[in-house]
Amino acid sequence: MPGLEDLYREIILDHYRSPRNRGELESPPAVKTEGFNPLCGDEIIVYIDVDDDGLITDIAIGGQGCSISQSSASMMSAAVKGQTVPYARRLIGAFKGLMSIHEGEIGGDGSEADMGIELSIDSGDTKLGDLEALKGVVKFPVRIKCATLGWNTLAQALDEASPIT
Amino acid sequence: MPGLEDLYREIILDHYRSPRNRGELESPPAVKTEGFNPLCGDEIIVYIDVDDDGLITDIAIGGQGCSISQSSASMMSAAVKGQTVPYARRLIGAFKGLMSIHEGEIGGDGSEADMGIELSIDSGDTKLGDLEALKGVVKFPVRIKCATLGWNTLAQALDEASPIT
Amino acid sequence: MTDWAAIKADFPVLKQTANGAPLVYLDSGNTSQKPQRVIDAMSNYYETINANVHRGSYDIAVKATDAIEGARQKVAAFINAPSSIEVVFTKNATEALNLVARSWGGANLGEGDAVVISEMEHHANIVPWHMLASEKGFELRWISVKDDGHLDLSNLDELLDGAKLLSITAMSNVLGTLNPIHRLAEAAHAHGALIAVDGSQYVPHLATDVQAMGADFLIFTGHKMLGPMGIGVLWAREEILEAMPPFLGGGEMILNVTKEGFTTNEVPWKFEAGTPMVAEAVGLAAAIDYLNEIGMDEVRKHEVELTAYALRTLKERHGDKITIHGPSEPAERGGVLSFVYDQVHPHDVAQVLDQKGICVRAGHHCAKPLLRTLGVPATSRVSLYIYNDESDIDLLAETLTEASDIFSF
Amino acid sequence: MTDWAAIKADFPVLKQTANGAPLVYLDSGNTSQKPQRVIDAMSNYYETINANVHRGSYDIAVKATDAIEGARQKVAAFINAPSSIEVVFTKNATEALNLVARSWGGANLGEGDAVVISEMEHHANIVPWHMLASEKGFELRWISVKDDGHLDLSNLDELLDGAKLLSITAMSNVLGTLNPIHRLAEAAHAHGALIAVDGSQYVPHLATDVQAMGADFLIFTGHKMLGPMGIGVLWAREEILEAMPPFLGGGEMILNVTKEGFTTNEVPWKFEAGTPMVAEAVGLAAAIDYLNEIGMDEVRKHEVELTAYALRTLKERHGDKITIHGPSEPAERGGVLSFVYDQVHPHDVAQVLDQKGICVRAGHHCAKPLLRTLGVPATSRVSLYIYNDESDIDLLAETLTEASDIFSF
Ligand SMILES: Cc1ncc(COP(=O)(O)O)c(C=O)c1O
Ligand SMILES: Cc1ncc(COP(=O)(O)O)c(C=O)c1O
Repeated sequence: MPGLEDLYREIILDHYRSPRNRGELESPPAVKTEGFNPLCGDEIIVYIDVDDDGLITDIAIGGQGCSISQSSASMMSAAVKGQTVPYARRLIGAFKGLMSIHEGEIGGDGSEADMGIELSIDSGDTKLGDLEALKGVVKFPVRIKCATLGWNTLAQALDEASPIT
Repeated sequence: MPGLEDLYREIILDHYRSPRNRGELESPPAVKTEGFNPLCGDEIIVYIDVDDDGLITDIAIGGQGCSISQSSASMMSAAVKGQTVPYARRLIGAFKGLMSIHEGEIGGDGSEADMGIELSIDSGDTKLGDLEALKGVVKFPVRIKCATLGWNTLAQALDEASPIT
Repeated sequence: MTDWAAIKADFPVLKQTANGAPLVYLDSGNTSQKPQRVIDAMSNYYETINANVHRGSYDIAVKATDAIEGARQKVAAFINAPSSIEVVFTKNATEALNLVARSWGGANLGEGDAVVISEMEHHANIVPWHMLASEKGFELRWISVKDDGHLDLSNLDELLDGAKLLSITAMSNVLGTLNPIHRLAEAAHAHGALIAVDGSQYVPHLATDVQAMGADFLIFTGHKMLGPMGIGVLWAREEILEAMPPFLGGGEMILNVTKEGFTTNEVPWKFEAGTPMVAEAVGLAAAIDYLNEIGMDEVRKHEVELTAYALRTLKERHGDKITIHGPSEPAERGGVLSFVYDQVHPHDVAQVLDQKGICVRAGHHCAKPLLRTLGVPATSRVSLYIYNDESDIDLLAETLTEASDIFSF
Repeated sequence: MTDWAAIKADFPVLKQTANGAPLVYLDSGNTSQKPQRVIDAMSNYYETINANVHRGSYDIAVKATDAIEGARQKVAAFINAPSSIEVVFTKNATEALNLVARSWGGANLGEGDAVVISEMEHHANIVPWHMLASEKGFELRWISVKDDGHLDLSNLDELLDGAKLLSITAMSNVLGTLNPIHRLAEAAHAHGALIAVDGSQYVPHLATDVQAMGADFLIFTGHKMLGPMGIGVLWAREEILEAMPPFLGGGEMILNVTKEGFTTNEVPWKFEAGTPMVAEAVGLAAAIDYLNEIGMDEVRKHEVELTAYALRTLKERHGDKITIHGPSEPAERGGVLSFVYDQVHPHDVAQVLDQKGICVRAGHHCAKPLLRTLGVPATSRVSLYIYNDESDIDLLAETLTEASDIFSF
């Protein structure tokens, strides 16, 4: 039986209490997208600035929600800020892969997730390590949607900022 | 346990085999009404001629259906032919009363039936006695709608021919 | 005196454990648990008389037909409906509300018309009106909710002016607020409007009398009143049902079908297209029997006492750390308590409680407009029923402190 | 080799007596009986994990959600659907057909358009189109039925010319006729039309593959396939579902609701407003498991053999006294036999059979246009399933003579 300590790791609580990149960006020029979790009412707003080289120069996170959705979005913002759009896309794939194990089981569609990519993709940014802390969420299936909310919203924002051609 | 002999009395089978007043009347002047039993597809068409004194001078029965619906309509036609509209209305009430015992139990509306009127209302016409043979139908609740189909159709025809003022 | 411990023992789910702890079910506003007797009634139906209804003349078909029509009569009596033909079975309250909107509303509402609802409605009494309004162009007007959890009726006459329907919940599924239906019915009728009452939260918990309420429509759902999922009820006055066009088309609801068209069956079957949920009707009838044996007044008394105990206990134990929404007077409310606890997100509150086997719901409770008015994105909600007792509340109050421990800033 | 006697023993209703005689159930086309395992699966659900789904984060709510989503996957696999999100749960086939008509049809059909159906449709695949046509003004066209019980496809291209949808049953509930769905799908697609397949009579009896069929929509109903009442299925290709507007409004089907409007949830939940029938989904999943264990090919083989036996036995015994409608080749039909016997009205035939515990349906079988084409106002109908055997047919053939005795002219 998974315990609360699997879910509420210290690093998660830290991001929850002190969310990174919390705020708004002026939009436009920033792209702004909103994501809802219809089940619990959680809401994440992602603002990104992408420059002509496809670099995510800035990101800000708004909205409200539970510790998991907020900390996951916070970690995400730290992990993609200053990175390229393709990198962010791969990271989203990798993260959803991490989360898809149970989702697949209960009928969600995990097939799109790129299970091949490790979360430790080459990057010096230690923030990636933090993401591993969210692994425990998989043991609490209903919370997976909390953890992926910000990521799905970011994916939408990326598609808008830099459509796949 | 009710047996088939309760349902298929000889007199009923006789009316089924040799239906009285089978046919059509020219309409207009005759009033023509159709009744459906949506459950089994039975269909009764009643034609009546009512004169200025409110006498049912002629009646004809069309349609098709099971032994119960056809014999009941046949007996009905014999019972009301040459009678007055108010008499026919009372007879309908009495007959529906006879049939309502179970219908009331399973949710049908038996309340309108005039239970006070005996089927043996003053009339020399022995055909009324025949109607008693339909009593056995009450033991076969689904067949009650068969037995009352013609009567409900007649009631409609009477309302058209001679509206209650 | 009702033996509430014996009642609790009738519910097999409550003998289960969750996460190693005995199950404490505090989510009856979402769906209720079922006494063994209701479960057995359905099994028994399938084991002995299962057949399609209204169509067969053979023995078990007659018995199955009697079973569903008997259930209809039981439902009618439970809400004091004048006639059982005024009771339409649907799959849930949501379908019943859609039936009212699409069939009655479709025939009666157009540009220049208005429908009045309230800010405390469940989505099931909002979205059907949004959908229809965007098609028909009528106006949707909203009764506000005050800080004390009651409806703001100060501008009721204004809102009802020119309205054709007031569609409103008898009890809020978030705040527990009991609305003054009789008064609202009088006001609606005075303005020539009809009143549809969403009794989904009310009928399971308080004695219901559609005639005394002055209702024109009443909607409720089987699974919240000890009955099975898959069955809901629309009651409406016969003359209203008679005048309404059909809703879904198919078997059962027709009198005749030709290549050119069709004629409809009598009410209520006109509104029951296709094979109905006979087993569920049997289960609902068994649930009504069960509630009637306790007596709805006893049910209500139990819940008022337990609600009072919960309000008191949570406040005593947690003071300003807890904010409980809705009327503060137990007599003015049902046993539904929405709260926000110590800046801990409701989803996290629910998670912590779950570890102790306590089932509460967290979220918007399908009432997003209301939560926006309350200024909270989500709440935790405790909702009580006949199988709950003070020990459930005690464990809840106790366990909440653990949430505090984890999330203290 | 399947042990059919053991299978029969799994069905508790068949151990009942009716009118003093052991029950012989020959009305599975109307509704099927349920194996004990299906009944127990539902009881077990209510006794252990009953909760509302998609809403709660606590233990039993998660299990209940897994149960309904697991059932969805099982249904998808049973019809070889590419994805379980293409499976929408409804209350019965009738609701599913109304969903197609109102949602897809409402958005896609207007004046100048046409929908093609056939004369052998069940009212559930006729009345929704009548209702919509009278609102939207499109044309309803009919494929005729020939004397041999097959569709008359000689003018198919003409009928499909300009049509947007062909909505047709895979198997007639009156004649047993199996229609050439694959060929019809190709023809429809060649004309730019979609094809909706009413599988209510087909899916319970033959291995079903929506992809091989070439179907765009498939509709069927739980209670005819050993599952409970109160659940039906609409399958449609994902892109079609995505493009369709919602059907009923309420909880579950929304993403967000404001006072001004709402946004819809993802498919399939967009079409499942309100609390779904979880227990029924669990029951349907158990029924599918049961059928899969036997194997749908075995089921079909059993029924072809039994149909052949029935056709032969009834003819041998009753000769010209009996007229059996529909294809004469068992391989071209399902185990549904409509017949007219010796001028005895079908209702009276059913009554006489009932006295011996034999359950058959008499009437128009919700297919009035077809009966008009056949030129009979009603038929008696025997419909077979896995729990029937030759002794049932023998008793039927035997008892029919009693009807003759009573009604001989
Ligand atoms: C071919 C066909 N379509 C549709 C239906 C309707 O199914 P349901 O009554 O479960 O909605 C039936 C059965 O009644 C049927 O035989
Ligand atoms: C007030 C209210 N109305 C309507 C509903 C909808 O009921 P159902 O989901 O059974 O359709 C609910 C419960 O979810 C409710 O609480």
